[in-house]
Amino acid sequence: MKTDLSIRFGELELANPLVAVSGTFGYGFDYEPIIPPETFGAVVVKGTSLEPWPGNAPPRIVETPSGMLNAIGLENPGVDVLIEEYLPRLAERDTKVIVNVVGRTVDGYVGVAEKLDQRPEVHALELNVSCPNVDAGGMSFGTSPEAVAELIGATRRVTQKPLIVKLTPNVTDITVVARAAEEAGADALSLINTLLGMAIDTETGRPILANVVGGLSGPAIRPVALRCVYQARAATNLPIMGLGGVSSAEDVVAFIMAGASAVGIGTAMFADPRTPGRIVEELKEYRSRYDEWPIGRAHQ
Amino acid sequence: MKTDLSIRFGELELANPLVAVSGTFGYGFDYEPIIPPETFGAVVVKGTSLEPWPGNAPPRIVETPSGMLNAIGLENPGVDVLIEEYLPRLAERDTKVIVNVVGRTVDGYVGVAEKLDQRPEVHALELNVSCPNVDAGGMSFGTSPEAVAELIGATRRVTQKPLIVKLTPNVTDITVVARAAEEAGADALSLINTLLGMAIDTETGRPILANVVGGLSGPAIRPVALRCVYQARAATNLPIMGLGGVSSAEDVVAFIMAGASAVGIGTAMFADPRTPGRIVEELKEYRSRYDEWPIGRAHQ
Amino acid sequence: MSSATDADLHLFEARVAHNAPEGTARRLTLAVDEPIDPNPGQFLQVGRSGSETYLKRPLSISDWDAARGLLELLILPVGRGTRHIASARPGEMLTLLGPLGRGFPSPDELGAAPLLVGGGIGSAPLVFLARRLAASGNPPTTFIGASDGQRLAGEKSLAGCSRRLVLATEDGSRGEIGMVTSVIWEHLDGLEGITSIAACGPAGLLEAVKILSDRLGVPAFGSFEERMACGVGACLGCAIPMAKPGDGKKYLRVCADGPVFALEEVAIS
Amino acid sequence: MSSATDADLHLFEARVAHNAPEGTARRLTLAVDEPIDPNPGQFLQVGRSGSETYLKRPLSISDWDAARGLLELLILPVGRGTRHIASARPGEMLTLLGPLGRGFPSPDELGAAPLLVGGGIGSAPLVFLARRLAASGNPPTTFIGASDGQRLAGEKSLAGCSRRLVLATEDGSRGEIGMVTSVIWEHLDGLEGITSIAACGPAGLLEAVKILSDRLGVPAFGSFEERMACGVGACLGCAIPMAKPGDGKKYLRVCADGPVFALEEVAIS
Ligand SMILES: Cc1cc2nc3c(=O)[nH]c(=O)nc-3n(C[C@H](O)[C@H](O)[C@H](O)COP(=O)(O)OP(=O)(O)OC[C@H]3O[C@@H](n4cnc5c(N)ncnc54)[C@H](O)[C@@H]3O)c2cc1C
Ligand SMILES: Cc1cc2nc3c(=O)[nH]c(=O)nc-3n(C[C@H](O)[C@H](O)[C@H](O)COP(=O)(O)OP(=O)(O)OC[C@H]3O[C@@H](n4cnc5c(N)ncnc54)[C@H](O)[C@@H]3O)c2cc1C
Ligand SMILES: Cc1cc2nc3c(=O)[nH]c(=O)nc-3n(C[C@H](O)[C@H](O)[C@H](O)COP(=O)(O)O)c2cc1C
Ligand SMILES: Cc1cc2nc3c(=O)[nH]c(=O)nc-3n(C[C@H](O)[C@H](O)[C@H](O)COP(=O)(O)O)c2cc1C
Ligand code: FES
Ligand code: FES
Repeated sequence: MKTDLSIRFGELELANPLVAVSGTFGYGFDYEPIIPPETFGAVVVKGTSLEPWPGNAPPRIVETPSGMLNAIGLENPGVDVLIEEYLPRLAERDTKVIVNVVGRTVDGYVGVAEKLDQRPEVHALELNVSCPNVDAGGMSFGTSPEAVAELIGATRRVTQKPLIVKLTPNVTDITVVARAAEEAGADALSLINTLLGMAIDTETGRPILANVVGGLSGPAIRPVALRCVYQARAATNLPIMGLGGVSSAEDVVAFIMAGASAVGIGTAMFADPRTPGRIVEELKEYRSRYDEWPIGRAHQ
Repeated sequence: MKTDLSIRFGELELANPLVAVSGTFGYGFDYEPIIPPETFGAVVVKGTSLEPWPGNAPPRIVETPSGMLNAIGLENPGVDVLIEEYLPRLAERDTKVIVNVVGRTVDGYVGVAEKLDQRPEVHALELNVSCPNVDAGGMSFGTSPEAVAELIGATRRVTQKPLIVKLTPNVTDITVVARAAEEAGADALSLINTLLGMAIDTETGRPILANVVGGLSGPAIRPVALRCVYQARAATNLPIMGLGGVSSAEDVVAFIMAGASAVGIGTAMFADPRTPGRIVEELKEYRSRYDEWPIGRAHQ
Repeated sequence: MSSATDADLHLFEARVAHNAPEGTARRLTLAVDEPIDPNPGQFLQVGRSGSETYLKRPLSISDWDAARGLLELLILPVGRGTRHIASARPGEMLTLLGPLGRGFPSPDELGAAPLLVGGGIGSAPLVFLARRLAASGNPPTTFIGASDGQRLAGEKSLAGCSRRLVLATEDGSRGEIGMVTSVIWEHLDGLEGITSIAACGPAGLLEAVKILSDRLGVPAFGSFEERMACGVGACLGCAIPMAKPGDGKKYLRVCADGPVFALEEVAIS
Repeated sequence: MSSATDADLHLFEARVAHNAPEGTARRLTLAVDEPIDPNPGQFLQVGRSGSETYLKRPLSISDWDAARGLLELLILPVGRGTRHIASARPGEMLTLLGPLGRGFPSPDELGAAPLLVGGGIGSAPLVFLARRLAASGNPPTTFIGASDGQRLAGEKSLAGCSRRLVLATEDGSRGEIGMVTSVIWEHLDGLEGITSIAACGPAGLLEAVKILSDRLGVPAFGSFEERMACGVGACLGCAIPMAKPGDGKKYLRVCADGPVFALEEVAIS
C-alpha cells in the first residue's frame, strides 16, 4: 500500500500536501500536542513585518455561517523576534517552514526578505499582498498587477529563497494578477487569502469588527478558492498552494485536481483541531488510488 | 404596536422590506400556498431575455457549506411568454413586480425593456449585469463601469420604469461600478449577485457543474454581501436592495443598517420555505423598536 | 409550467415511527398528520435538523397508508444528507415538503397488465405504485434487480402486491443472476399482453427499458433523478434534457415536470 | 508567548452526566475520563455536534472533582452557541479542548484572606477557585451579584466553600439590594486584612474591583472575555488592550495570556 504522501511544490519537497496556513497556526506550537507541526508538509508562520505591528483593536473576529471574519491587522512582533525566538524552535521539527511576509511599502517587504535570506530555517517566503485588514500594503498591493510585479522584482533582488505570492480573491480577474506574478519571477502562487466581508451587530447598529471590515475564511469560501486555483492553473505554469475552507481529505484532493500541489488549512483547525491529523490519515487511502497525485486532473 | 412594515425603496412603496430575489422564486407561484407572492414587498421574476434561452446543461447545482452553487444559465422562455403567461397572474396579487432583465448585447437588454415599458404589471426593471453563468452579457457587463454606464443610458432611453442595476461582487472595487451606475442614471442598486465559484467531483476528477463554474449563494456569502451594501451606501446616494444569504429577520435588519431599503431572500427559501413568512412576522418586533427603519445606521 | 395544483403543496413535520434496516438501505416509517394525498412516483424534500447539509434531500414516497397516515421512505445512505436522514431516531421529527412533482400515470392509464422494473434503491417508488395497482385490480408484474441481495429494495412489499415478482442480482446472491434488464429478456414470453412499463433506477436501466418498450410497443414511464434545490419548480436547478428540444426550450424540470416522464420525452443520459 | 506546557492541552469527548437549571443558567456535569488537571480560571473550548455554529465556544471550568472526574459548566444561554450547548442531553458527548489559558494565581499567591467578587454568570469560575481555596485552608470571602435572583450563579457551591457569602441583586429579589460592587463598599469594615481579590464579571464590575483593590492596597485579578476562534493562542483573535503598551505591542491574548489578568495589566473597557 502506497502511503508515501510526498509531493513536490515548486522547489520544495513536502512530506505531504497539507500546509498550515499563515495566521491560523501561530509559530507552530500553540496546538501541541494535538497538532504537532510535523503533521504538515509545511508550516506557514504568521505574517511578519520588519518592525513589530500591534494589530487592530478588538473585536477582531466574528463567526459567520460555515466560516468566520477576522481583522487581526497582522499583529506580529517583527522579523527580529521571529528569527530569535520562533524560527530556531520550529527548525528542530520535521516540516518545511515558510514565512509569510508583510509590509506597508515595498521596502518593508524587502527588509524582511533580506533578513530571512540567510536563515537556513526558512524554506520559502510567502509574500502576502492580500491582507484585507491593514490600511496600507496588503490588499492594496495585491489588486494591482503592476504593484505585485514591482514587489516581486524588488524582493527577488535580495533573496534566493523561493518566492510564493499569496493573492487576494477580491479582484475582477485573478488570472491577470497571477500572470503578472509569473512574469515578474514568482516561484509559486498561494491562493486564496480571505474575502472582504463584514458583520453588523443589530443591537447596537454598529459594525462588529473594530476595523469595520474583515476577511472571510472557512468552508464558506471553499468554492471561490477552488475556482481561483482552477483559473490560475489554466493561466500560468506556476506551482500553486490552494487554500480556503479545506476541512477534509476530499477537499485536499479537489484542490489538487483543480491544480494545486500543496493545500493549506486554517480556519477548519479552529472548528476541530483533529482535522489536520485526520486529513493526513485519510489522504493515504486517496493516494493509493493514483499512480501520482492527480495535480490539475480537472482540466483534462 | 407598530406593525406597519412599509418602506420606501426608491420610487417604490413596499409593504415590507422583504423581496423574493430573481431566479429563486420562479414567477411567483411555485411555492404556493406556503409562500404566497404577497408575503413579499416585491417579487423579482427570473432573468428574462428577448428570445427564449435554453439554459445550461445539467448538473446545474451543487450544495456547498451554508450555500450552493448554481449555473442555470438564465433559462427563460423570453419576454413575450413572460408578458402573456406570467405577468397577468402575478399582477393580481398584492405585491410589487420587478423584472430581472438579461441580454447578450446592449440591444438585447434594450429590447426587453422596450417591451416591458408599457406593461402596468411591472413596477421596476432590474438590469442583471452580474450573472456569472453565461458566456456573453451578464457578468462581462457588470465588471466594467463603462459598459454598465452605456447599458443604463441605452435602457433609459426606452423606458420610464425605475431602473435597478444588479451588480456583481466579483470586482476589485464595487464602489467604482456603483458610482458609474449612479452617474449613468440608475434609480437603484441591487447587491449582490452570486460569487464565482466551483466544485470538483473527486471520484471522477471533473468539475461537477457542466458549466464548470457557477454562482455561490446562501448564508456563506452574507458577510460579503453586507460589506458590498455598506461600501455602496458610502459611495453613492442610490437606494439599495441588499441581498445575499439572508435567512432571518436579524439579517434583514443588518442589511438595512448597512444601507439597504429593500432586502432580498433567495437560497434560504430552498433550505426552509417557512423562512420568508417567519421573517416578516419577526420583523414586526424589530420595527417596533425604531421610529423609522434604521437605514444606513451602521454608518453613523 | 406549474404542475400540481397549489393546494397540493404542504410543509409539515412528521414523527419517525420506525427506522429499520432493509439490506443496505433504511426503511423509515413516518406518522403523518397533515392531510396529504400523494400519488405513486411523487417525492418529498426531506430535512432533518442538526444536519451539516444546507439543502433538503429529495426522497420518493415509497409507500403510503392513507388510512393510518403512515408514510414510508426507503433511503440508501450514499452521502452526508442521506446518511443523516437515514439515521433519524424513532420519535424524532423530520421536516417534509411535498408531495412534489408528477408521479406515474394512473392505474387506468397503465392498463390491465402493467410491468414494473426497478433497479437498486430505484425500487423505492415502485412499492407505492404496485400497491395502488393491486388495489385497482391490476397487480403488476414486477422485476427488481441490484448488484447483490443486500441492495434489493422493497422486495417484501412488492411481493405482496405484484402478480408476479422476479428478482435478479448481478452476483446471483438472490433471485436470478444478471442485470435485471437482461433477465427480463429471458422472460419475454411471459410478458405478452403487458400494457405499459413503469421503471425506476439508474440511466442504464431506463435506457434498456426504453428499448424493451419499443420492442413490446407499449408506453414506458421512468422516474428520474437530478440534484435539486427548491423541489417545486422555482429554481430550474434540476434540468433534464428534452428528447426533442424546440422553441428555444431544451430542458424540463425533474422536480415539477417529472420526476416521472414518458421515456420518449427526455434524453436518458 | 505560549503559556501552558504542551502536555497540558487535551482534546477529548466527555459524557453529559447531568443537565440541571440554575436560575436562568444551566449547570452541566460532565464525566471526564481524560487525565486533565485544570486550574481555577482556566476554560474549555466546547463543541456539541449538530450545531449551526461553526466555532467552539469558550466556557469556564466552573467546578472540578478530580477524584470522580466530574467537571461542571455553568452556562448562560445568550446566543446560538450557548443555547445549543446548554441543551445537551444527559448521555450525549461534548467535544472539549483544554484546559486552556492561565487561571487565577495559586492559593499561596492569593494569601490567607482572599476576596472573590462575581457578577452574573461571571461567578462560574469562582466556584472552582473557592473550592481550591477552601481545600488549601483559606476559604474566601465571597460577594456575588446579579440583576435579579434568577441570575445569581453558583450560590450553593460558593456558600459551601466560602468563609462568608454575600449576595446582592439589583432588584433586591435576593440578598442585599444594589450592584454587588456598591454593596461591597458597605461591608468595607469586614474586609480589613484581605490579601487579594479575584473577580469575574462584566467590565463595570472589574473596573469597580480595580478601584477597590487600589483602595485596599491588595493585588486584584480578573477573568476576561473576548470572542475566540482557536482558544490556544494561535490566531490572535481574542486581543485585549494592554494597560501599558510598549515595544510595538499593544494587545494580549485573552485565551493564552489570560483569561485571568492582574487588573493593572490590561485596559478594562
Ligand atoms: C425525485 C427523486 C427521488 C429520489 N428518491 C430516493 C429514494 O427514495 N431513496 C433514496 O435513497 N434516494 C432517492 N433519491 C436520491 C437521493 O436524493 C440522493 O441520493 C441524495 O440527494 C444524495 O444526497 P447526499 O447528501 O446523501 O449525497 P451527496 O453527498 O450530496 O452526494 C452523494 C452522491 O449523490 C449524488 N447526488 C447528489 N444529489 C443528488 C440528487 N438530488 N439526486 C441524485 N443524486 C444526487 C451526487 O452526485 C453524489 O455522487 C431520489 C432523488 C430524486 C431526485
Ligand atoms: C474565557 C471565557 C470563559 C467563559 N466562561 C463562560 C461560562 O462559564 N459560562 C457562560 O455562560 N459563558 C461563558 N463565557 C461567555 C461565552 O463564551 C459566550 O457567551 C458565548 O461565546 C457566546 O456564544 P453564543 O453562540 O451563545 O452567542 P453569539 O450568538 O455568538 O453571541 C451572543 C452575544 O455574545 C457575545 N459573544 C460572542 N462570543 C463571545 C465570547 N467568546 N465571549 C464573550 N462574549 C461573546 C456577542 O457579542 C453577542 O452579543 C466565557 C467566555 C470566555 C472568553
Ligand atoms: C485569524 C486569521 C489570521 C490570518 N492571518 C494571516 C496572515 O497573517 N497572513 C496571511 O497571508 N493570511 C492570513 N490569514 C488568511 C489565511 O492564511 C487563509 O488565507 C484564509 O484563512 C483562508 O484559508 P482557511 O479558510 O483554511 O482559513 C489569516 C486568517 C485567519 C482566519
Ligand atoms: C438558482 C438560482 C438562480 C438565479 N437566477 C438569477 C437570475 O435569473 N437573475 C439574477 O439576477 N440573479 C439570479 N440569481 C442570483 C440571486 O438572485 C441572488 O443574487 C443570489 O442568489 C444571492 O442571494 P441569496 O443568497 O439570498 O440566494 C440566482 C440564484 C440562484 C440560487
Ligand atoms: S429543484 Fe428547483 S426547479 Fe427543480
Ligand atoms: S482565540 Fe485564538 S489567540 Fe485567542
